Amino acid sequence: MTKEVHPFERYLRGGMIPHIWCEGCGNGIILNCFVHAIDDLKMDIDKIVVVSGIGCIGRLSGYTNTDSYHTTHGRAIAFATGVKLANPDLTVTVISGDGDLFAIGGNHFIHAARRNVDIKVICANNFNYGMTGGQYGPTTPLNAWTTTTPYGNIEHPFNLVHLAAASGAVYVARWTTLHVRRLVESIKKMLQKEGFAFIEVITPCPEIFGKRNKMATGIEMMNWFKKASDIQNNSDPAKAGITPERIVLGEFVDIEKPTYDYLLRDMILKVQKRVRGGE
Amino acid sequence: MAQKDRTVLTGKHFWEGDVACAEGAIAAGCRFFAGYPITPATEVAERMAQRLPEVGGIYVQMEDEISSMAAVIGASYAGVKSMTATSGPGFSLMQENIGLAVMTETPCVIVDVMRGGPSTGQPTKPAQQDVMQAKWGSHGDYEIIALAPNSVQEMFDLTIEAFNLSEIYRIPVIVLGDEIVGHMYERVTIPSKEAIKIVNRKMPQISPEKYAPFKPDKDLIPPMAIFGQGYHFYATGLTHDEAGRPRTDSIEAQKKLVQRLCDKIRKNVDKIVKLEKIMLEDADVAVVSYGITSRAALSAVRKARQERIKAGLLRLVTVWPFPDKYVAEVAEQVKALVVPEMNYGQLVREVERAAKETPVKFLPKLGEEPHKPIEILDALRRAHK
Amino acid sequence: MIAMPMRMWRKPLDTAKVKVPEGEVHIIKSRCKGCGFCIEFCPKEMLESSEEFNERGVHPPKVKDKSVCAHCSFCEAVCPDFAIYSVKKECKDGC
Amino acid sequence: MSSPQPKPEEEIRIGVYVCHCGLNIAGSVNCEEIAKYAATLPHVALAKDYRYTCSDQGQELIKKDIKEHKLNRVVVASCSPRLHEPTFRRTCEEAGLNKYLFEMANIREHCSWVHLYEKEKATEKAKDLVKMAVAKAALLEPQEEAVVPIIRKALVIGGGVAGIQAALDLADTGYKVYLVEREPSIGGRMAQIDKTFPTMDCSICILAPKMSDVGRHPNIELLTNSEVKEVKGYIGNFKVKVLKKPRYVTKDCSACNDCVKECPVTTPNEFDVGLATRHAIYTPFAQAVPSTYIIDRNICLNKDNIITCDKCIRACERKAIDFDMKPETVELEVGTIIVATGADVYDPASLVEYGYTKYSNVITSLEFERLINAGGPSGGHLIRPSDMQIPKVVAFIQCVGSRSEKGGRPYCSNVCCMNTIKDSLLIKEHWPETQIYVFYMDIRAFGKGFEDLYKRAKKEGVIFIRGLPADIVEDRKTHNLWLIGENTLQKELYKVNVGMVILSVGIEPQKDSEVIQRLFTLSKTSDGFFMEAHPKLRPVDTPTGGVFLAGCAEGPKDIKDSVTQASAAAARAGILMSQGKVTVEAITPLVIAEKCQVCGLCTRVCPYNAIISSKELKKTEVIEAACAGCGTCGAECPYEALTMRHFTDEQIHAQIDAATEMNANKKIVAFCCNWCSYAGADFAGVSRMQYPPNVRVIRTMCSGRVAPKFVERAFARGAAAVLVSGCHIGDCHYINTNIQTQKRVERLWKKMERLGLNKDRLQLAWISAAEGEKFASKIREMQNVVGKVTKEEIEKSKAMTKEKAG
Repeated sequence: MTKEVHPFERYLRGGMIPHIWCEGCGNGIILNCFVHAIDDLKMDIDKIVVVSGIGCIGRLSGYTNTDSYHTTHGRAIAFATGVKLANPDLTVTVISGDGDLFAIGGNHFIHAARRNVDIKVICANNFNYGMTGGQYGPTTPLNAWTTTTPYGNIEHPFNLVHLAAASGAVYVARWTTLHVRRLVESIKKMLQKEGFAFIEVITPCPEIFGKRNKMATGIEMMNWFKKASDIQNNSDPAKAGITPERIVLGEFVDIEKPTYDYLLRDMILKVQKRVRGGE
Repeated sequence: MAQKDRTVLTGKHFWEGDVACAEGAIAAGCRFFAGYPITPATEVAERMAQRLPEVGGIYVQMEDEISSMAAVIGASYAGVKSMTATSGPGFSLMQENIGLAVMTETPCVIVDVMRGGPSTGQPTKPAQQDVMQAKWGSHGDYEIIALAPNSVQEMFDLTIEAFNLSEIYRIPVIVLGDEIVGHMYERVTIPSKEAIKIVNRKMPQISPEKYAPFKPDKDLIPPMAIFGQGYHFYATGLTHDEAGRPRTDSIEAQKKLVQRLCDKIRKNVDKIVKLEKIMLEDADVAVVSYGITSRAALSAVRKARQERIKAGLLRLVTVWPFPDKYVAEVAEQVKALVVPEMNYGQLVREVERAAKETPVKFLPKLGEEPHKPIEILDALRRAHK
Repeated sequence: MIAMPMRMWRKPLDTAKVKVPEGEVHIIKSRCKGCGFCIEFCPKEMLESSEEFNERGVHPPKVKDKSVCAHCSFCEAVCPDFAIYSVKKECKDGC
Repeated sequence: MSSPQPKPEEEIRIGVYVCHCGLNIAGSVNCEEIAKYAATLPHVALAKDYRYTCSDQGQELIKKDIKEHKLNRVVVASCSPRLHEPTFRRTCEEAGLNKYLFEMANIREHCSWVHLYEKEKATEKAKDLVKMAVAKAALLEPQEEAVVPIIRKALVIGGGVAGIQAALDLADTGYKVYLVEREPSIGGRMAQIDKTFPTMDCSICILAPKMSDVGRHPNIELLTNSEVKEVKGYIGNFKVKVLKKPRYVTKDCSACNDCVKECPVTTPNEFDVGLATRHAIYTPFAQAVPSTYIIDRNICLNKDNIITCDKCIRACERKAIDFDMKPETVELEVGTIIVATGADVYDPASLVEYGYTKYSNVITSLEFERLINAGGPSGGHLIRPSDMQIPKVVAFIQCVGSRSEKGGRPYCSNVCCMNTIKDSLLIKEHWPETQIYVFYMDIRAFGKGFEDLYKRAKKEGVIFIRGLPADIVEDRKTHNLWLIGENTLQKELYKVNVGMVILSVGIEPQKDSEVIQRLFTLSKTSDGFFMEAHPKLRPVDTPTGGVFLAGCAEGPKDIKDSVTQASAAAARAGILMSQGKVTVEAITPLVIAEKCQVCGLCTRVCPYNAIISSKELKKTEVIEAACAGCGTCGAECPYEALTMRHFTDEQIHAQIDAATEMNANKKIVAFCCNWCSYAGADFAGVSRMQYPPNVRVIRTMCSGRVAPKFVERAFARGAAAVLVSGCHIGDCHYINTNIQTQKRVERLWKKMERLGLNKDRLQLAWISAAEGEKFASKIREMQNVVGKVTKEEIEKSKAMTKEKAG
């Protein structure tokens, strides 16, 4: 029989698949949706840069057949800022985890959003630090069990979409790895949007998180998403909570405002004009 | 009307060192600055904020030094010469990503205008306390290049030099200034644009399919593709092979990579190192010095000569890689070496190591002000006996 | 959908003419990690776990009934491992 | 609001008018005698009998007398107040007499027509009825009617041709109209039909323009795929909740059909009666309004909120598909409502002898319409399902599901005869060689141009045979069909072989018409269609003020009649809205503060929350506009602190007393609610159903008004039996007030048991406006009870008043 070739093969870095992610992990679905969106938009992949931080999903930049950079823990957005400002023709996407982006990298996230730098951020939220064996993180639900919350988590988690909206992101959405169609459309929208755009993707982590929280398989976690998800487009992100009973999904923010890059270029042109005129 | 070229402000100027440094960067082709305000380096940022837009460059003030360093690396990968400027506390924060820059072989320049530490220490006082941090500050084995200007003119000249070296060797280069050279006003002479030698990184000459981002040429330095040109390459802070693929479990890959990262500097020390040998021909005592201290050392040596003491000065313009060989030569020739440093003993350890049996007299200086020539002269007198 | 409660018991006259897209599922067994998403969420429930093991020791999915595939390609979209995809069947007698 | 009391010194002068109604009354009642008798009654200033009291002369006479004889009360003994009370009330007003000082004695529907053959007894009863009316009249008081504004917006329910016509008429008049249709498109049955009789117009060709007019009309807001869920309020001021179900396709849809080509799931198309296929995303038919497509989530692959298949989304250039659409409840405020919910088609499968669903070549007339339609599944070719061949011989069978007591419905479905004739001509037009049989009971070609069409069919050679087939047998090989039956004209058996049989199926009420019935408290006829307020004089009104009927919801009818009726309904609604206000009958309660103990019982029983008693303020208040005047609060109040205007305790007591004055022990006192049971009694009269003449009906607005003490008083006065009757549970005109009635009667029964009385003497009956026969038989049945009642029991039952009920 002939060799099977996946339609998205050309978007994947040669020799890198199969990836390192566990059975039932949703990171691969996020990768799948990301290249799906690029394919739909017929984008010039030469102009796409994928940046990731540290953690399971951090490996993603190695799997996309694009210019990619795998930064230090938490610094993906800061690196991406440098790239985007230095070459505005590039579409710079940061794909990283909840711990990377919102614990060690939290400061960079809010400031990039505040500046409205034209970078796209996809956060794979698996509710814990998977790569290091399942410690609690900034998104771990209250009372959840992890290796460092052996008596249940006593910290309140971040509401990422609320945080993003409050920090000034121009596009904010949340989906799960089961809502692939909506996720792909959402990523397409994000890629075409100008400014700091953010998508949170709830992703199953059965091996590390699920097994400790009564969801031993990816299917169980995906069925939880199916059961609990409630799509509330354009609703108040402050109310978009995540509980065992209800995961509020949807597009929460979609606004226009001048990007940092635009204002910067604009300023430079003005200054240069003045200079030409000679002070 | 013809555009006024503002990239090189040819002519004579009366500037402080931080300004000269910024001008040097622009002259060298730097078009991206990411930083965070800190005394006594703030003036570099301020000058860049004002000047970069004039030449179409980007100034961005980040939320901290960690992100500043990350952004500098990002800009460099996007093909723009980039730098940051900071001082002790900020320099500490940058170490993480300096390590990343070393690992991903990123051309970029870090200006460290040294001040008194540890910790917040004495923001407005000069010091030479980051010399070792410049070499060992980030974790793991690596080589790095650090230059130590001792005048406002050199803040200009050596910043250009720093960029050239970083482009040649794909490595972060540190300009180790201090509060005095940073804030001191002196006359600076800027040559014509043509007279300034600029080096740019080596680009791949092969097709993207064949390109392996970390496959070195004979000189051990891999040609550097930049984002957006269709090379679709991958760079990671993880140990990687020539194709850039992570090799976290292969000892071979680790050895191969780390060795090359060090060797590309070690094997090129002669090309990299810059020194000043003053009155060393017949010297039997010598001062080994760098940075601002070397100016006090020079006048001390002159006075010593008036007292018929055969004194000489070996000034290290390049402190890293450390020029062992040259220090050793001098050490063999003299009976003793005098090493003044504005710290409690850092580079002197390297000198001692290179000097072998030759006695080394260390003159520490902590805080407030630099060495007085007379202090160094006394040391020479004693060493001469 | 229409609430007109009329008895509709006949096979529509145009059944033969009406063409619906049909798909053909391809499975790259070696890549499968056996998460089972494709099987669990196939709206046509046309996939099932196979008996065979692949080199990573899991049972890749296999097609239960290929005639029902609607070429929605959800299996392709939800597969984390790029191990399954569906292609549109080129239907004969030109449609 | 308190009504102006008649000045105490004013002497009460009642004028009584006994109507002959030609021979309708005079035929079985001695009117002169009654008039003479009336003159002897207290307060009666004059009593006359007259041939047609409702005539102009009759009314003039009354007016003249009022002025000349200073009459301050008027009683007319004639037909049902449900018919002519408004007429005579107007007469009084024209003479300057408050219309609430008028009372009627129903001696036609309740007397002359139901006792055709016992003139003496009927006359005696008529006297009683007049006496009761006079007794009440003496206690009548003038009332001022509250005026409520009418919202100048209308709701039309149902987007068939009737609903469309009604909506357009109202919208063109300038009123805002909400048209609610539960299907994805308006058009209804007419859109499915190929040609219309007798003119043979292309049905959709004449309907489609009207449909798009609706879609475009600035005054019409079209809500398709929507259902009315809740109705509150009253005439002129309805609050309606409509559930708008999601289409999952937005208005951006350009109906380009690209999505359909991609959609992988199919199902039989309802519009083509399952003869053609549709996809999960579809439009029911080409001319649908709105043209926006819709997704059938029942068959769509995308369940819950997971999109597995995004084929349509990707196919849609205009991004018009939105699986996140959610059902929304729209709240409408309207002044008038037109119910045009249409009808259903009879399902012939239950008539096994015709073999529908057993033999593929037996089809229904609706399937025929789709087959013969050029836009239909066969492109207009009349093909037989078995082999897709055009049959040489076809047979129509009439009255399938109609005019049959055993299989289907007892009534005539009105349109089938002409429809068949039309269809037969269509076949002849396309395939002249075809041999056509029509098997019928009677051919009813009663309408304009119908007979001509019938003749044409005969001329074209269509063979009409009287006598429906007894059986149909299929030839296994050819799938031809043998029709076996008797030709009742030639008195001979026939056995006809045909290629295809078309069952001319009847029309039946919507399966779920109860829903609408409950929402608007409508009545139904025995056929199950909605009942008009009056068959002759208010044919498009319903008993519920502000609610009107149009189309087949009211009864089987053809397109022309539906459209006519729709325009009529629109006109009726328009009248209300153009007036802008309506007076509500002054039958709401007044609170007598000094008697009220603020116990809150009235509040608890009021179905409209129209009466509020506040312990804090120590008072009870009636919200005039919200009150519908059922009177159950008055019945509930233990302190007699509520006066039900125009139905006061005193007035009802007076009626009871009058009814029981003479040989009470032979009489039945019946309390009938205005909307169902009294109307039912009227219907018995209209239908001349005979029953014993010893019943005396007292009309209350609702059976909920019947206080236990009324019943007790009747027994105390020696009545042999008492009947309390109202609308069926669930059909109560006042939401659910008749449940109170039931409780009260049950309490009374317990009490009777305690006192050792025969419970059968008190009966409770639910009788709808259509159940005349039920009323009649109830009275017959109670007659037996009356026969058995002994003197002792009568005496014993007087004890009832001594002890409070329950």
